[in-house]
Amino acid sequence: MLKTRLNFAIIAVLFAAQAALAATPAPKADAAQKQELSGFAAKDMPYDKGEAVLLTWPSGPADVPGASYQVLASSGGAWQTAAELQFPADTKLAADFELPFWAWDRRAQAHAVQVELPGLFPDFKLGDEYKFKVKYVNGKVTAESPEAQAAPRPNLFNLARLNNLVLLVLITVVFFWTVSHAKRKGGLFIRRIAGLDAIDEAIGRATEMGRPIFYSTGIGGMSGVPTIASTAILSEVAKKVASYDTQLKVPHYDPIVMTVCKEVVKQAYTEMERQDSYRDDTNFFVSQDQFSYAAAVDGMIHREKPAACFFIGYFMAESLLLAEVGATTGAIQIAGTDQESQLPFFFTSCDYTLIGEELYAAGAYLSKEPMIQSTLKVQDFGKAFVMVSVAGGSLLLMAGTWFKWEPLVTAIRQIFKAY
Amino acid sequence: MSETMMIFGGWVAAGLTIFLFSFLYKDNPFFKIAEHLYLGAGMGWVFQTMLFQTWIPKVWEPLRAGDYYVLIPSLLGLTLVTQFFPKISWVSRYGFTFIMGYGSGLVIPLTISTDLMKQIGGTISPFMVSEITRGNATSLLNAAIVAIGFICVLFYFFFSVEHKGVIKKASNVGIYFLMLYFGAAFGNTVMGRFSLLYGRFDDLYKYSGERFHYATFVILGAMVLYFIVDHFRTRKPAVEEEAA
Amino acid sequence: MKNFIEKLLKIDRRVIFLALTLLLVFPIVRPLGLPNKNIGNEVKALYEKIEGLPPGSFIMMSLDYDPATRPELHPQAVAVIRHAMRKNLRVMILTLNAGATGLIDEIGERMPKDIAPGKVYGTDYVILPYQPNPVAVMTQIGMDMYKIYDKDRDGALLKDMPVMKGIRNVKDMQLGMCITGTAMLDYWVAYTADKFKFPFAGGTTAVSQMGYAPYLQTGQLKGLMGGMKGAADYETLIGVKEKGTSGIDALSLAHMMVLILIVAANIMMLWLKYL
Amino acid sequence: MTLIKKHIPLAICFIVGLLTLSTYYIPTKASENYIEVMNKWENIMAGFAFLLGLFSLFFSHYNKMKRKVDGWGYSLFVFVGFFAMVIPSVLSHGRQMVGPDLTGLGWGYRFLFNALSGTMFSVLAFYIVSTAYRAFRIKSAQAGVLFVAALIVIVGKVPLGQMIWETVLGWTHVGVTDIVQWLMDVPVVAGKRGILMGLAIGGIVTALKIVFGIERQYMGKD
Repeated sequence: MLKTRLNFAIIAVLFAAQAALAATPAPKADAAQKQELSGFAAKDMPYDKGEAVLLTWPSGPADVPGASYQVLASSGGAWQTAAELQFPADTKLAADFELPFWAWDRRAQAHAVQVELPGLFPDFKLGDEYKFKVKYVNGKVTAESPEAQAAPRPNLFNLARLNNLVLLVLITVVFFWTVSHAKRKGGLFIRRIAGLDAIDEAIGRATEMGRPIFYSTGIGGMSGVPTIASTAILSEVAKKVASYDTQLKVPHYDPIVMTVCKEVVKQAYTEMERQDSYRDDTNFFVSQDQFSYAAAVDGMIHREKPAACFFIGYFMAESLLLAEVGATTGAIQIAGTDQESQLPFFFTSCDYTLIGEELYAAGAYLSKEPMIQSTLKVQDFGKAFVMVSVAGGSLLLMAGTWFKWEPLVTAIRQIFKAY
Repeated sequence: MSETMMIFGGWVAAGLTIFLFSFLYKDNPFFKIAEHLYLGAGMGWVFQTMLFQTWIPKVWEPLRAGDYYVLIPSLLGLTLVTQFFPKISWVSRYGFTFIMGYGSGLVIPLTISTDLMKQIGGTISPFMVSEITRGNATSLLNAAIVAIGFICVLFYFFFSVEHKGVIKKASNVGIYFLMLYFGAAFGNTVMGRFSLLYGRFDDLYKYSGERFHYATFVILGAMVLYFIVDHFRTRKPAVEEEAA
Repeated sequence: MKNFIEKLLKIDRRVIFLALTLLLVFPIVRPLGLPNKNIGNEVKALYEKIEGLPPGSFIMMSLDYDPATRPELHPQAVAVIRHAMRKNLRVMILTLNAGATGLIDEIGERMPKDIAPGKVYGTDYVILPYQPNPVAVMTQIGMDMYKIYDKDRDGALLKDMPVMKGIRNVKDMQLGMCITGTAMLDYWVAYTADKFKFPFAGGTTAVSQMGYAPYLQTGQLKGLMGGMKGAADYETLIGVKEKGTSGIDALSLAHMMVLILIVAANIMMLWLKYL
Repeated sequence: MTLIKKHIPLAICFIVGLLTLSTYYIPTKASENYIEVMNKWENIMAGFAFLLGLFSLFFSHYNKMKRKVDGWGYSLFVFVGFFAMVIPSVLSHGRQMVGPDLTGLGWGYRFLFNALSGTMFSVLAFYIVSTAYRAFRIKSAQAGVLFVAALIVIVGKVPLGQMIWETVLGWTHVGVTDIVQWLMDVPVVAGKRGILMGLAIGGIVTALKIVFGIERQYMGKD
């Protein structure tokens, strides 16, 4: 729990920092000046590392096509400018800044120009003060603003990314809640997966036919979630097999997975009180070579014509080879993997396929493994959040545009945007 | 590079390609040799790339120039190797923690923005319409299909409630969207795999020419001969092994 | 009849392999020259994006594929580089996949020969060495790329090259591209394109093309080439027919074969079941 | 000893993770300097991580040869392949071309690695065809939908398919490429996006677990 608190403390500090830094481009007119261009202001560019200055001045009727502005900067010596600092008078407005409403006022009727100082002054040093002014040119009409001074400084929080941070905090809170709950007795609720019923049916059929059952955990190592889920399902299958007294064969790719599976199957037989019929050669090693493994398992399936094949775990290209042979020998096939690229093949040649997270869910349902359970719960929370956001967001957005509620539309669009 | 080496190369390339293809008939020693060569050559290639494009310019040369800072990441990197020696394998944790902590810290906010925020934003933004006209009716309909399909797929992968009533219906719709995606992916996969095969056949065709002294045909013939001999040598009466 | 169909359904797969071999070899020996007409929207979008860049614009190309996916991806890379050179853009080629360095050398070798004769290495294009740890490179290239890429492939100082004038990070570049058969494109989108608001496009194998549909819809990807068809489309657009286009004949025949086999097998199944 | 073996590494992971995470939200110069140093370090460290794969391949094949397990002779070819790349590379200093001439490394890449690596995965094309024939069964409405989508893509992506569609279904005035495009623009977006959400949140949770030291599989056994 200490870690939770520490995390909150850090986030709290971040929030405190950003509150102090929220920025608005506020042009402050200097009444003492006589020049035509009034309201020119320079200040530190918010949400950056401290190398840029933000210049603002009101936009107005003088911003006609053909007119242009030129921004000049000085570190005390000669005035400097650059190509991107000369621009048509109707461009570079506050509305052009890609910043959200909580960090920037895009509706301000003002020009806003961000000046990157290291580009202009090679000897730029953090903390130095710089002078700025802007010139207006329209044919023969020219005007100049008073000088304004500003020193760029580093900012502690990028307020524009607040939406991201809020979501992160939310996910973190839900995460710690689920972890602490998953470890309690009984764990979290996860619905039964329809695919698990298909397992009963397949084993029942194998018993009737008196043929063996093949179960492959794929080519993943023991650290992979699909393999962990697969061993949980293997345990369930082994229990059924033990009680029906059918034959189970588990060919292996990885020796470590094999050791774990031996324990799992033995445990299942013990639980069903059928230790006498447990055989140590149920799990056997085939080859640690992707295609040789597939070829050897193919050969076995072809010879022994099992009643049911299970391909559950981490599979790559060998999925094609395995599922095809089972289908031609007429076995009931149940597959499950989180490898998207292999799912189409399993789906077309197997009777039931556990798709991606469904495999995790089946594993979590059977094993009550707190780590898989908690991940699954956070994912569910995230999905609920996304569903509500999409449904609500699209309706509000449509209503907002339809009835021309500009602020609502802007707010919704900017909340679901990354900056 | 002399012409002889080119021709020899053609023979090697054609031979290895055919060895790997021979797996289609049956698992055999030639396939296994080529496969193991592939593992080794792949590692060898990466190793020499690392050596000449990373280790020498990024570690060796700076060290010689007196920049000893590169020692820190190099030593941390080298700790990873202690994993292979059980007694001191804990040292590798120091390297791993840096890699894992850094990778995890980087990925979290980026996933939130790229895969959560932007995807929600992308789903809802087409709904910004002020009127339904003939022009935007189709795009609006498509946007609605995307949004509804998206929500239904999420229902399919929602495990915290029993699938009954409306939720069951929604998740049933969701699975059809998944099927359309998998179907399209399947179609594209077919195209991808054929492209690769075409590439290999194209090469084999090149090596079957006179310039390479008909390498493809000769090796192909030799392989067929091998399989015939092998068939009679190891003839088993009862079980016919399934071609893998 | 039923017996026959059952046997036909369980036919030795080696017979099918042989049929496919013959079918694919045929168009290689005798090209059919089928026209590649309908061009994908995503390829067109990429083409127009590059077409619209003013001369001197800077394109970063991350070529992250190895020989395993060469027939699909190499023609894509060649076609885009050819186009960019023709439009007088500057191109920087890098890779985050160690297997790709040989293929990039091949491009480097072909550059003066037939891709872009008259273009000068170091002035119009540059090739960077392989770098490990993709996410570190992607993050750094958004801030100050010379901290990781201090030298080019041959050990020359990168910063001093004319091609790199005015380039410090991705903010100074006009387009980024990643051509890959792995998840590298996803990484580029998240770690560089989205984070630093860098216009990005991609080239992928056909296998993973569909998976990028969401990124295309949101505009996180400005364009996408998928597989050999994508390469052929791009070659058609720039009017240079190469390896991508020549494969389309073989693809056509093989596709039809797959289709006929699926339909025939399922009809036979139905026959067995109901007749 | 547990302090050095366990607590300090976990603390490093936590601190590095949190600092790296915060650089996304904190734009100061210090945060930028930190991430730049980390990028440089990780860049070099990851190069050494490659040694893990190399050594584990070497060890497993060396052990096979030492214990003379079934097929140990093939393991020899792993080393043959490795040195066939590395020795010429050392001789030519990692260059594939010297002037217009191919070096030994270039030769090895072009004729050895290229052929092997290209063929390994092209073999799958054969299996796709035989799976299509022997195992692709339209048993349910769902499989039917999958098949229809696959069929449209297979037909629509190649000129021959487009021609056949024109001839057979030309009267509908619906081009097959338009349907392929629609598939990719609409239902595929919905389907893939749904899968993406689970993956994304799963990824975030795993990363959080690593930062907070809950997931420590990468540390190996105590």
